[in-house]
Amino acid sequence: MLEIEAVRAGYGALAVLDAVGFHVGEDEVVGLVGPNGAGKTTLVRALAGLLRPSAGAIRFAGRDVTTEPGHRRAGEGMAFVLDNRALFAELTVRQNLALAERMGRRSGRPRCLGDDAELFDLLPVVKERIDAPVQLLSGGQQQMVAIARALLLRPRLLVMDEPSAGLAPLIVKHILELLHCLKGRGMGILVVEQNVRLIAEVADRGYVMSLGRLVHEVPPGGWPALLDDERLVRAYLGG
Amino acid sequence: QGHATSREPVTIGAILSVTGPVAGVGQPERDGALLAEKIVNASGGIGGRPLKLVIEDDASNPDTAISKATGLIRSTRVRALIGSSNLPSTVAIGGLTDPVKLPQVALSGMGPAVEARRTCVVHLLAPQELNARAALAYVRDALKVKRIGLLHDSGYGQAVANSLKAVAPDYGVELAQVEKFEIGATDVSTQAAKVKNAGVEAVVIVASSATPFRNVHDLRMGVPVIGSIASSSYDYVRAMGEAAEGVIFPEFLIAEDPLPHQAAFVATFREAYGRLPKNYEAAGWDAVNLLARVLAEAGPEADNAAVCAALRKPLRGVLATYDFSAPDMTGLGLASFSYSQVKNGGFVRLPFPPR
Amino acid sequence: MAAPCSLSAARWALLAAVAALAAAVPFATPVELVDRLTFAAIYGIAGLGVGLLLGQCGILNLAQAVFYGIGAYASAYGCVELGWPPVAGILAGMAVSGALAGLIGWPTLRLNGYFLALATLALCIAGGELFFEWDWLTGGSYGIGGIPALDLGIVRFDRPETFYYLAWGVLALALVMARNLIASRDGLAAQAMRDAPDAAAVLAIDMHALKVKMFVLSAMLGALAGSLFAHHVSFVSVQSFGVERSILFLLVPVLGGARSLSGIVIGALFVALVPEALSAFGEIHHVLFGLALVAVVILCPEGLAGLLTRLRGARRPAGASAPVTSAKEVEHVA
Amino acid sequence: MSPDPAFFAVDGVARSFGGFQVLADVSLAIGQGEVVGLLGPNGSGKTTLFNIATGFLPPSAGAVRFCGRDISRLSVQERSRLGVVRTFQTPKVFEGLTVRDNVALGFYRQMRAGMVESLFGAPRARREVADARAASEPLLARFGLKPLADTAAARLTAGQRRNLEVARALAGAPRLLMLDEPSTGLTRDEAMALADMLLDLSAEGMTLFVVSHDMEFLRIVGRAHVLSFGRIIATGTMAEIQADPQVRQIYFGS
Amino acid sequence: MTAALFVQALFAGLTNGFVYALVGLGIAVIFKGSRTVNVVQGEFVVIGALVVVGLLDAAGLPYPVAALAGVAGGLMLGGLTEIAVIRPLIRRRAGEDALLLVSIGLAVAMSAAVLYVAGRGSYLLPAVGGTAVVNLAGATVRVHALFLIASGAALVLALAWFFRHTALGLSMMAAAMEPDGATVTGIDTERMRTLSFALGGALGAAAGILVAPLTEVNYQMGLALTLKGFAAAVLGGLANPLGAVAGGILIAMVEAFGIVFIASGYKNVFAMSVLILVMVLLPNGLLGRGARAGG
Ligand SMILES: Nc1ncnc2c1ncn2[C@@H]1O[C@H](COP(=O)(O)OP(=O)(O)OP(=O)(O)O)[C@@H](O)[C@H]1O
Ligand SMILES: Nc1ncnc2c1ncn2[C@@H]1O[C@H](COP(=O)(O)OP(=O)(O)OP(=O)(O)O)[C@@H](O)[C@H]1O
Ligand SMILES: [Mg+2]
Ligand SMILES: [Mg+2]
Repeated sequence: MLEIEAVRAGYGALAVLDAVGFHVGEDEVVGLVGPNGAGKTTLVRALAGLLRPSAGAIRFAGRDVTTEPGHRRAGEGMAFVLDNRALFAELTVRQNLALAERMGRRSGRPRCLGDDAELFDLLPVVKERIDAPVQLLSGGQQQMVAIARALLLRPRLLVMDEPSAGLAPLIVKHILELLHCLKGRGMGILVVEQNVRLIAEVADRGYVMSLGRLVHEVPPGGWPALLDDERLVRAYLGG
Repeated sequence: QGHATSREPVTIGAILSVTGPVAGVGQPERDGALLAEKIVNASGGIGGRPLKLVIEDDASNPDTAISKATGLIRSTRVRALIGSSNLPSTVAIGGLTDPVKLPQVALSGMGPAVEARRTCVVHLLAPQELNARAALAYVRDALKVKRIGLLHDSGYGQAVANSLKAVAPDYGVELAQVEKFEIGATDVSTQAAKVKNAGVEAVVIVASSATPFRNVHDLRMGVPVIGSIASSSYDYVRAMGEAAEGVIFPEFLIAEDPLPHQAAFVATFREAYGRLPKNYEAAGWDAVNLLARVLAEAGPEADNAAVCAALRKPLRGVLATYDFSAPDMTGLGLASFSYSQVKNGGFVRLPFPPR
Repeated sequence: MAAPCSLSAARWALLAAVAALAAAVPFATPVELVDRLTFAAIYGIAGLGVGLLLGQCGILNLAQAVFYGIGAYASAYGCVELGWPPVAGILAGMAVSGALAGLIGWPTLRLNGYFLALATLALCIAGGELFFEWDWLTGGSYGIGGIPALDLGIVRFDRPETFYYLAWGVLALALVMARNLIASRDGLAAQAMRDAPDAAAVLAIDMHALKVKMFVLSAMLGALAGSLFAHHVSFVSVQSFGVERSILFLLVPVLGGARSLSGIVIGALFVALVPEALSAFGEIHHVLFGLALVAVVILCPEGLAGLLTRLRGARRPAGASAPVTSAKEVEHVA
Repeated sequence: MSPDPAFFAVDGVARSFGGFQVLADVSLAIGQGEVVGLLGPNGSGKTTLFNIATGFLPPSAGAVRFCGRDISRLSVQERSRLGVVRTFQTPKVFEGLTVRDNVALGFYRQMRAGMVESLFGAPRARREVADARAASEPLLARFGLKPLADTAAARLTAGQRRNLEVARALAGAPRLLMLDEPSTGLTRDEAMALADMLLDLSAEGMTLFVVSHDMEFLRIVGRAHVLSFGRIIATGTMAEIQADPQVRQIYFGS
Repeated sequence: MTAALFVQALFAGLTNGFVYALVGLGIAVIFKGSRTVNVVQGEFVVIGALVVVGLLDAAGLPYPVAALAGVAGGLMLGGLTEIAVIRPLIRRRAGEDALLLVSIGLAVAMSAAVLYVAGRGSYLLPAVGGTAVVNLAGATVRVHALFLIASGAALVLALAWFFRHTALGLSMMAAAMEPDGATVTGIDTERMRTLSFALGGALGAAAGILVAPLTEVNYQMGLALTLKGFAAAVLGGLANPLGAVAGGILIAMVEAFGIVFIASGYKNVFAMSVLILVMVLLPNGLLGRGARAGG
C-alpha cells in the first residue's frame, strides 16, 4: 500500500529525516514511536505532501507520489489526522465534514463506516455540536472532528499523528476498536504515537524512530518485548 | 541669428510635478516648457547661446523638490529655476533660491506670507484673492445677484474660499452657504444639497475635479454655476459631461479665441502635440520664454541681481500680461482675466468685462 | 554569563567602519545625494517608530503621518508665529504627540489585528482633515514658510551637509535606545504579546499598558522626525502629512524587515534613494518604484536585512528540503 | 488532607454560551499545597472552568476566590500577579523568541525596570534580563530544552512546546498552578518525570490543579473531581473515582 | 433641515455606502480566500472602469459587451496578480509583512501605470438612465444610483450564498483558513487562492463599471477607494461580504449626516470617530463572531 524509500526531508537548512524507509501493507496497523523531536511529524508531513522530500521516494498503491501535490494524494485515498488537527476553525463541524464527505464521495470508494449513525456513535461530538464553529469546540472535540474528517475521505491508507491526544479514555477505546475494524476492510493504517502502550494494543508491527532515523523495527507481536527491552527503551529515550 | 548650438548653453532648471497628484498640472506645464525651449533655440537661443532646460520631476512632493532644487542650484548651477507646479514645493524651493537670490519663476499662485518677502520669486498664476475677486466681480456685475453658495475642496479651494469670505462684503455679495469636501472627493451631493437648500442665486465651485459640477447638476438647481481655473482643463470639462454646459470660468481663454499675441503659440502647440493648449501649457511656455527674454536682456553672464531686476518689469506672456514690479511680488491684475462659458463642450468668450 | 548585548570585536570594527564611511559622505558625494540621505535619516526616525510597533508588538500603525505632522507644526508654529527657540518646538511636538497617542491609544489599543490597523488609519484620516480644517494653526494648504534653521548654539544646521550629521546622529541615538528597549523586559514582553497574547497575560504582562507605552514612544519618534523635517525644509503644509506619508513610513521597517533594526536603516535608504535613482527613467519611474518594492519582497521575503544575513550566513547544507505550503498562515481577526 | 477553603475556591460557577449551558453550579475548593485533579469526558467543561478561574472568561454566575479574596473581576494579569498561573491545552509559546527567553519571561513578575530605564540601558534593566536568563538554565535543563535554548520557539515540536510551556509556567514560582493536559504529547518517561517533579513542588507548598485524561499521570493527585455536562458528578481519590460506576460508564467505558 | 435635504442625505449615504461596499466586497472576498489584505483593490476598480472606457472609445464595442469584457479583464488581472506575485511568495513562506509590502508595491506600480497609459484625465462611463434623475420627496436621485444600489445588493447576496452554500465557496474559505487541512482534504489550495483573487478582480472591475458613471475615474483615486473599501470591509468583520455592505453603509451614512448636522469640514473627523467608537464597542466588527477566549 505505502512504501517509502530513503526519504530525506527537513525545514530550510535543517535536515530532519535521514534516509527513512519502511512500508505499510493492506490490512495492517503499523505503529511508529519515538521521542520528542525524532521527526515523526516531519515524516507525516512528507507523506501528506506538505513537505517535499529532498531525496528518496514515496510510493502509494504502486505509484510514485513523491512529487505529487498533497491535494491529489487525498483524492487517491491517503487520509491524515495531523498533529495540530488543521481544522477549518471558522467553519462549522458540518461544513468541515461536508468538504471531506464530498471528496470521499467523488473517489467512488466505499465508505469506511456504514453510515453517519455509526460515525456518531463512535464520535458523539460530531452529532452534538454539528452546527457549532469548530473553533468553539473543546480540544478533544476538535480531535474527534479531525478523525471524522479523515474517515469521511474514504481512505485506503489512514495516517494518524498522535490520534489519542486530548481524548478521554472512552473515546480512545472507540478509536482502537475502530482501527481493528478498519484494518479488516483492506485498509492500511499508520499510527504515530508517544504512548507505546497504546500502540501495543492496536498495532501489528512497527518502527522506532530516533533522531530522524528508524532505529528499530518491531516485528509482529513484538510490542510487549519492546517495552521490556532495557537497551531499546534507553535508545528510545536517548532523543 | 540662426541656430545657436556652437556655444556653451545657458542652463535653466525646472522642477515640475510630472507625476503624483499634481501631475494634471505638471504634465501640461512640461509640454509647454519643452516646446518653448525648442522654439527659443530655433530662433537663436539666448544671446546666441543655446538654452538648455533641465526638467526634474518632484512627484508633487516638497521633500523631493528640495533635493532636486539643491542639486540644480549647487551641482548643475542653473541660471534660473522654474517651478514648482504645486505650492508646497514652490515655497520649499523658495527657501533655497531666496538666500542666493536666484531668479525663480513659480507656476503656482502666491502662497504664505513669507513668499511676499522673496524678492526674486515671481508667480505666473494669480494669487487666490485675485481669483476670488474675479468670480465676485462676475457675480455682482454680470449676474447681478447677491446670495451665492460656495462649494470648495479643502486644498486650493480652501485658500480661495478664505479669500472669498474676506472680500465678498466689498462686492455686496453674501455667501449664503459654504460647503467643503476633501480633495479628490467622489461624491459631494450632500454638500450640494445643503447649498441648494439655502436657496442661493448662483453657485461658485472651487475644486480640482469634475465631481462637484456633476453633483450640482444632478440637483437641477437652475442657477448659474461659476467654476475656477483649477477645474477648467479640457480633461475636467470632459469629465463633467452634460454638467459642464453653461458653466462660467473666470480665468484665461487661450486656444478657442486667441488674441493676436497668443495665436502663434496656439498654432505651434497644436502642430507639435495635436491638441489645444490651455492654462498650464501656456504657463510652462511663458516661464521659459520670460526667462529667456530677461536672461538675454541682462546678458547670460549677468549676476543674479541683474536678472531679477530684469524680471521685475512688465512682461507680456500668452497666459497673461505680467507685471512683477510691485513690491508685494504680485504680477497679475483683474484685467488679466478673461471670462468664458462652456458651450457644447468648448469655451466661448463672454463679453465681460464689457470693453 | 556574558552580557547578552555586548558586541563582538568584529562587529565593533564593522560598526566603526560604517560610521567612518557615513561621516565621510558629505565630503565625497554630490550635494543632492547628501540632501537625500538627510531625508533618509528623517524617514528612518519616523519609520523606527512604526517598526517598533510592527516588529515588536505586531501593531500596524498607519497614523504616523499625524504625529510627524504634529512635530512639524509644533516647530513651524512655535518658531515662526511664537518666536520660540527650536528646541522648545521640538519638545512641544513630542509632548503633544505623546499625549495624543496616549489619549487615543488608551481606548483603541484594546483592538487587535486589522481592527487596530483600521483605527490608526481612521486617526490618520481624521488628523489629516483637522490639519486642513484648522488652517489658523497650520496654514492649511498654504502652509507655514520661513521656518528658521535649527540653531543649537554651537552649530547652525542650515546646509544639507551640516543637517546630514544632525539627522543621522539623532537616528543613530534612537536606534541605540531602541536596541536597549528590545533587549529589555518590556521588549521581550512586547514580543511575547505579539506571538501569544493569552500566554503573555498569564505571565502578568499588562499588555494594554505596554501597548500604550510603545504607541506613545512611536508617536514621539514621529514628532521628532517631523520637527527635523520642518527645520530642514523650512516650510510645512498639509500635503506632507497624508495617508501616503504614513504608508511611506510603514515601508521603511517593512522593506528592511520589521524585526531588525539594521533593517530600518536599509529601508530608509531605500525609500529615500531608490525613487531618485529611478527618476532618471522619466515618467514611468513610479511604475518602476512599485515594481522595485515587489522585487524586494520576491528576492527576500524577510526584508532586505534578511538578505544581508543570508549573504553573510552559511550556504544551505545539502539534504534540506523546501516546505510546500506556508508554515503558518497569517493570524487573522475572527 | 482536608481542603482549606480559604486558599482557592470556585463557588457556584455557571457559564453558558448563547443558551448553551457548559457549566452549571460548579463548586470546589483546593487547599494550599494540595494536588487536585479534574477529569471528565471531552467537552464536559474542564477547560472552560480553567478559563473562568484564570480570568479569560467571566462566569455567568458564581465566584472565584483566592486566598479569601473574590478574584472574579480581576483580569488575567492581575490574577497572575497574585500567583495564579495556568498552561493551555494547546501549548502557546512565543514563537519569535528563543526558547531561553520564553522561559526567562516566566520571571516577568519579578522584573521591575521601567521603560525609560530600559531605553537608556540602565544597569538594573540589563541585569534583570540577564538574571532571568541565568535563572532559566536549570529549568531548561530539567525539561530537556538545553540543546534548543538558542533556537526560536517556532521550531519546536509538539512535545517540546508542551515542555516549554510547563517550564515557563514554573519559572515565576506560582502559588496556584493550573495545568491543562500537561502530559499530552510527552513520552511516558517525560510524563512520569514531570509527575515526580510536580509532587516535589507540591511538597514545597505549590498548589496544583490538573486537568488530564492520563490515568498514569493522575497518580499525583490526592483528590479529583469529575465533570460531566458541566456538573461535578464525582469527587474523591483516584481509586474511588476509578471505581465509581457512573464515572466508569461515561468516562472509562467499562 | 428640510425633508428634501434629509432624503438627499439618506440617498447619498446609501449610494456611497454601496460604492464603499463594492470596493470592500473585493477586499473581503480576497481576504476570505487568501488571508491577505489586497491593497491593489482600488486599482482593480480603476483599471476595470478604464478598460471599459477604452473598449467603448477606441474599439467602439457596444456597452454590454464592453462591460463584460471589463469584468473578464478584472478577473484575469486578479488571477494573474496571484499567479505571478502572491503564489511564489507564499511558496517561499513570506509573512504577513511581505505580502502587505508586495501589495503596496503593486498598488503604486499600477496607479502609476494608469497615469502612464491612460493619462491624467478623468473618465466617465455611460450611466443607466443617462443623467436622468428621479424626484423623491423633493430630493433628486440619479437613476444610475438606484441601479448601483440594486446591483450592489444583488451582488452581495449572491456572494453570501456562494460562500455559504457552494462547495467551491466553502473550499475557498477552507483553503485560506487552514492550508494544510485543506490539502489533506483534497483541496488545491493554490488554485483556490488564484480563484479568490480572480473573483476579487472581477468584483473590482464590476465595481468600477458601476461606480464610474457617478464618480468618474482617474489615475489617483485607487488608493482612496482602497482605504474606504478597507474600512468598510474591516468594520464588517473583514471576511464577510454582508459585513462589507453593513460597514460601507454605516460609514457613508455617518458621513452624509455628519455633513448635514455638523459641518462638512469635519465630515471625516466625525465619521472616523464613529468608526473607532463602533470598533471599540463591537470588537469583532459589525457582523463578526468572536473566537474562543483562553485555552
Ligand atoms: N517548522 C519547523 N522549522 C524548523 N524546524 C522544525 C520545524 N518543525 C520541526 N522542526 C524540527 O524538526 C525536528 C523534528 O520535528 P518533528 O515535529 O518531526 O518531531 P516529532 O517526532 O513529531 O516530535 P513530537 O513527538 O514532539 O511531536 C525537531 O528537531 C524540530 O526542532
Ligand atoms: N466560546 C465558546 N462558545 C461556545 N461554546 C463553547 C465555547 N467555549 C467552550 N464551548 C463549549 O463548551 C463545552 C466545554 O468545552 P471545554 O473546552 O471546557 O471542554 P473540556 O472539558 O476541556 O474538553 P476536552 O477534554 O476535550 O478538552 C464544549 O462543548 C465546547 O464546545
Ligand atoms: Mg509530532
Ligand atoms: Mg479541555
